[in-house]
Amino acid sequence: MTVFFGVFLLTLLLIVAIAIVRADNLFVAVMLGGIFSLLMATIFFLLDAPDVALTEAAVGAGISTVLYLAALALTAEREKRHTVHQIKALVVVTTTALLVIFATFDNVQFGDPTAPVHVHVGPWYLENTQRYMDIPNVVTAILGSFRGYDTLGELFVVFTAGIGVLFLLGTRPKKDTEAAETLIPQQSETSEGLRNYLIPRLTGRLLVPIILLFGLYVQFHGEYSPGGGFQAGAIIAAGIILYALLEGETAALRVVPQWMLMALMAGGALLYGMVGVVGMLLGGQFLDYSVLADNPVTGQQLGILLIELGVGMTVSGVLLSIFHAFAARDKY
Amino acid sequence: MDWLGVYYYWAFAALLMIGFYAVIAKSNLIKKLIGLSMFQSAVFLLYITMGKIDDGTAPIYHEGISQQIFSNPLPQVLILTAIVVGISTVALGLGIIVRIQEEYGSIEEHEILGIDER
Amino acid sequence: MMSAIGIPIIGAVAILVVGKISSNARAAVVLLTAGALVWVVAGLLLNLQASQLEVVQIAEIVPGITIALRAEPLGLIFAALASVLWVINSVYSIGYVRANNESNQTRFFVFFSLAIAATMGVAFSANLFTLFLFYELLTLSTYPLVAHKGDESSVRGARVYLGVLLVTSIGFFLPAIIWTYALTGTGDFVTGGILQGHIDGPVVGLLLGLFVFGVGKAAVMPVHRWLPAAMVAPTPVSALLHAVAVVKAGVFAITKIVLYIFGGDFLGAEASIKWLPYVAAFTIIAASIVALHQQNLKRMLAYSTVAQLSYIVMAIGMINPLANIGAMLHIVTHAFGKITLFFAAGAIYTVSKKTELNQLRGIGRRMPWTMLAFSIGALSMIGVPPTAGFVSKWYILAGAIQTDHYAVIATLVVSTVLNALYYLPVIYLAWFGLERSGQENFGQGQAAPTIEHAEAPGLMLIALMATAALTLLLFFFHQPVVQLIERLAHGV
Amino acid sequence: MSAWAQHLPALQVGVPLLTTPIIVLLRPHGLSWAAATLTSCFTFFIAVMLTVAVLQGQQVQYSMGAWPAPHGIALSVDAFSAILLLIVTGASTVALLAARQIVNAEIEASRQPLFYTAWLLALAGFVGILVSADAFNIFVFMEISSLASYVLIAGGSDRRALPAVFKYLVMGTIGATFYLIGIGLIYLMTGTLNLADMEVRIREVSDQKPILVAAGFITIGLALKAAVFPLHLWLPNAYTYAPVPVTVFLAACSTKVSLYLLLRFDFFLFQPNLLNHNIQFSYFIMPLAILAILAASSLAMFERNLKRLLAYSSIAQVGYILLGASLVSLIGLTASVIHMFNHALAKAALFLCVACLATRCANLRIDSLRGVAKQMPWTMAAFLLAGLSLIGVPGTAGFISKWYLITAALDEGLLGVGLIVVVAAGSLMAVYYLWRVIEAAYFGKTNEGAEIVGEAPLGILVVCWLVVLSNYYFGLAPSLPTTLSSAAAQILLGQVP
Repeated sequence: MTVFFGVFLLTLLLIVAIAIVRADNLFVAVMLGGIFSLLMATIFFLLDAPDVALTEAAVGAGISTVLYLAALALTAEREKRHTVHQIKALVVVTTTALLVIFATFDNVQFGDPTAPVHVHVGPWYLENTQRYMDIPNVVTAILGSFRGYDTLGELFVVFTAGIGVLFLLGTRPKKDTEAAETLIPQQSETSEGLRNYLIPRLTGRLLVPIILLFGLYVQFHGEYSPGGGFQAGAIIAAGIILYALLEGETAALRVVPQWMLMALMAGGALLYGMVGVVGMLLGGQFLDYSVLADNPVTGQQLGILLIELGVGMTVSGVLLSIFHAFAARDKY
Repeated sequence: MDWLGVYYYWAFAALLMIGFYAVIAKSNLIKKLIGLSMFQSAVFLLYITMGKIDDGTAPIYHEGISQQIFSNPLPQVLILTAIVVGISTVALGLGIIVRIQEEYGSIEEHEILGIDER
Repeated sequence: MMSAIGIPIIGAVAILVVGKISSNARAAVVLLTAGALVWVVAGLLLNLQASQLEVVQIAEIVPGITIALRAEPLGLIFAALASVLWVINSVYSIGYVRANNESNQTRFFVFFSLAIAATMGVAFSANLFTLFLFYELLTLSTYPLVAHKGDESSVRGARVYLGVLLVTSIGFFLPAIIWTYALTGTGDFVTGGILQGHIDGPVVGLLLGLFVFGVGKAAVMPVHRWLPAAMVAPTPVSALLHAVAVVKAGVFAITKIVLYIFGGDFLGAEASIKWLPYVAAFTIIAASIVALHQQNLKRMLAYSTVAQLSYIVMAIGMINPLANIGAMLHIVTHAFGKITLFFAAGAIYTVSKKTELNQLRGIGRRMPWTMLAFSIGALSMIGVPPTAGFVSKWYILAGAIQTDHYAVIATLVVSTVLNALYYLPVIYLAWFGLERSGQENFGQGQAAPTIEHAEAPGLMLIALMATAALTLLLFFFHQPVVQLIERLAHGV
Repeated sequence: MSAWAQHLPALQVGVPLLTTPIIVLLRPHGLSWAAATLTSCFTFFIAVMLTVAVLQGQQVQYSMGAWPAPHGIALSVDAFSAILLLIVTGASTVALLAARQIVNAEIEASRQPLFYTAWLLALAGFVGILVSADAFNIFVFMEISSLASYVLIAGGSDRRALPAVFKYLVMGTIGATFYLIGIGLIYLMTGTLNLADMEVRIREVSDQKPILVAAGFITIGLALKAAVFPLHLWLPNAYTYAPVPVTVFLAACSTKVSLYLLLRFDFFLFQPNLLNHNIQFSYFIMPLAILAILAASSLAMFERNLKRLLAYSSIAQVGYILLGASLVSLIGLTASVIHMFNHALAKAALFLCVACLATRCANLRIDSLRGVAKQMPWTMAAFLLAGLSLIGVPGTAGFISKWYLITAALDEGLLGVGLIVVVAAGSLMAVYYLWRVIEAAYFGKTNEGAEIVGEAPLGILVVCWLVVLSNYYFGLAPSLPTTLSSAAAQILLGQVP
């Protein structure tokens, strides 16, 4: 069965990819991008990677589609048909592809347990997670503690993206702002968003709380089931963005004001860092959670819980402020 | 079972090719960015395919079942990080594209170069 | 020795400070520094025994490569020559700058003393790296002097000057030095040379070639173009450049390399270096012929310098003790002779603004003392007995005869004739020519009518007469210099 | 302090990284600059402490979260990373000290905290790469530094910076992804991500195809990020249109960190294990290096804009560094590492002079700089001295690396002679394009329109002269960089001292 599913999904994936590249209308391309991410999520799930599938769905399908659409709203909808240096591109691309395929000629078996990948470091994690952390989800154990430094770096990548977008879009745009003031009719508080469309308003009212609840569940249930800071942050951000779409951007800003976004972003990163520093102060190494509590195992669990919270806070803060930065753009 | 594995790698190569082509050949900046994110997601496919073990399951313990074959958790952790790196790059790229649209009034690479020459 | 380099640098700083206040104060400081330098070098010269052998090490750059100074005889001669002539040149340039009221004179004197500091460094360098360090500093400190006027022609001339010197030094000299360090592990100047046994066969010729053409300042034929191009500089600078510091540093460097890196006997046995005297000979002949056709006085003197320098290179190339003495002596004699000629040219230009040869008709009557000095200098160039030039040519000739090197003998004879051909007519016209009035002697439309002018200003005259007197004195009292050189020949 | 000594590597990354969230919240004007400069100085201080530890021969290892090496992430600092740490933290401190006036003029107060946060994130990213000993961790910190650099470059008021930075983003991400593919393939064959562990396990599988392909991908990816000649298209515009202090910082260290990775992977990992890797490496890299030196220098010779001229000269210097490495000999590698140090010094000084000029002159085209030396004597004197160091006049830092480079070339016999000709031609071209600027500045006639410019503000001038004089200090007493780079060369070539 999984063989059939694998082949089907992969071919579908390639077809969607080619469709994206050939699509002239950028809106179509973005929608296909969403489908592309969902296909990737299912393939990941098929390959026993539930955590990654959840992230790909939440981040790939959810947030990136929202960001692309926000950007499209501000720029051209349709791509001008102008493929510039086609032959050069084909040549470069085929050489890279040949180089990659050349690598697979050797004895690369798919899924055989004796491959070096599964012999060396991998199994050590599987045995020792129970001993050190006693939590079922090994991926969260590695993410949180064994390779916690990677996740700290990861957190700061998101933080940099947030900083970058706020910095770039912080300036007042060059568009002749005086004309813009007069042209766009002052959107009254009520006419914003989809308030007076019946269906979205009703379903939205129902959906938003459920999404936020699910987000919190994913956040704090990361050790037992697939989930964790990144996924939770993305889901919570998606929930609030849905609320913004329904009630209008100013309403959403009243719910989660700008200073709180900045506090969330910086607070999360600081929380993660401080957990590491506290570990150092208590005599362990940087990011060593076993010293956090008297019993090392509870210390590890406490550490993982805290850093997942930090990650969740920062990711949601960053994604929301990016959305607001884009959304605020077309007001001017 | 063997040719399926190779099919996964060839799918990875094909996706890489498509993404890379879009980045180089397309002049629309947003299409370039989409190509770039596709290029990166191809790499995610490579890593996760590596981690799969025949009839293994997700690396999560269940109380009852003791002897379980689990797929390798490490590539999954790496890809979790790589996905978020990808989205951050896309977010920053889109921010720059919006600024370019405001400064130049177009997001076609050949038009922007033209404006600069004048 | 450290003070020999230190004094001019301190002098430069002092001039910079004092310069803004008043020109007299600046002149005083310049003379003071020059005097102090002569005093220090004389001190070194007198107690030669004690000071010469110990090596003063300033800095260790990389293990094996150090900045070190050593006062050996050859260095001392060159340092003494440079310091004495610097005093005279300072006197002259103060007068010249006053007379022509040149712009930003402070910068002029600051770079002047920096150049002298670099020359002292070259003179006392104890290894190849220090030599290269001060050699490059000399190039850089003289560039602003050459481009002093700042107008289009002088900037272009300075560009050629810098271009040729940097190309040769980075292109050939640096690789040669590093090759020597790679071969022998050290670059120290050791009497009898250090390349013995490390290298043989045609590669020696190649290494020597790299050195000879690397030291662009020695102006051997293909790399001589910077010398005439530097003529755009004001005359005291040309005097410094072509008689005292720059060219002499180049030839001195080659002498030091041939004697202390290759070593006399090592090169004597080596067949692949025979080409050196022939290249030098070719330079002498070609430069003299070109000088023959020159109309501008300073350009003629420049080409004559190119020829005279190659005398020294040719003499060194013959690897013979007598010729070596002749070469080192020629460094001194040519310096005195050429500086007198340049001083005279400067004086003529200051007073009468004349630069072309055909304008000098009958100038002897107006400027008797200047032209007297000019004649002594010219005779010294040709090598007529009462002047010092004769002595050094005599030694080179003796060396050539001893090794029966017929090509060199022929070159000496032919070049002496050529020298006579382009110097004597100038002297003859100056003394016995009739001063044509009106326009005809300014054929090329240079509107410089014969204006009433008297002898050159006092200060310049003193300097002129001093160098002329020295040229004559050296003829009679060249023994002490020769003894100093002989001490070198015996490897002291 | 000794209690903290064993935490130094973690502090080295932790300090810049964890102060960024605090700085982003500093609203009061000027405070964010002060905090950023203070953090940068403290990071430089830690780097000096680490170098001292390395020089004393300590093996500086640190395992994050107390997990043993192949399973957890390990940090390790050796001579090679120590010298790079000094360059990066030094360049950042110097650039920040000189940045206040220019950033105040170019970026409005509300966005300055964000700018300085991005700056520290870039610094933390570079330092993270240098300290880390885990392949994937290097990728994460590479992303942090790249994203932060894109933000910094796009920060200026010049609109042309935006397309330039977009091109840099695209090419940088492709480079990083190539690197990721390379690690993936190696992980596929060896099962580990820790560099030391990987080097041990790569020996058995070194003849198999994925490893060769991985070596190819990693080299191309890192070459793309290090602007090695054919892949350098993003660098000139990015450095030209970025705000000047950013160029001072990035020019001195961003390409160097990628070169550090390139040499680390090619020599530490692939060199001893892949069969004829050294021949493959020199046959592939040497022509590129020679092409870089000659083509980039000639492009610089005809360049009108001063900043792009120095950007092309940076690409040429990357060629020198790779030329030294491609000789695959102990002296060659020493020359390559010491040129990283010396070029960082010279280029930082030159760009600081450009910063001084930028505060006074409208645009930085050479013919609009005519006769500027009269009004700005100190700046142009600094530019002249820094230019001499770039050319490699004896007594300057540049000369030391030229000396090592030519000595290394001499061991290669006839090929060596060819290399000497290339190096000589390169430095003569450098003489040409720098002299064009100096001649225009000193002897050019000030064109009528130019208004009377005063001397540059004292703050920037002092910093500029500090760096210029350090060029000459390390020219005359280069014991520190030489010992570090020869130790680094020995580590790279496998004979661990």
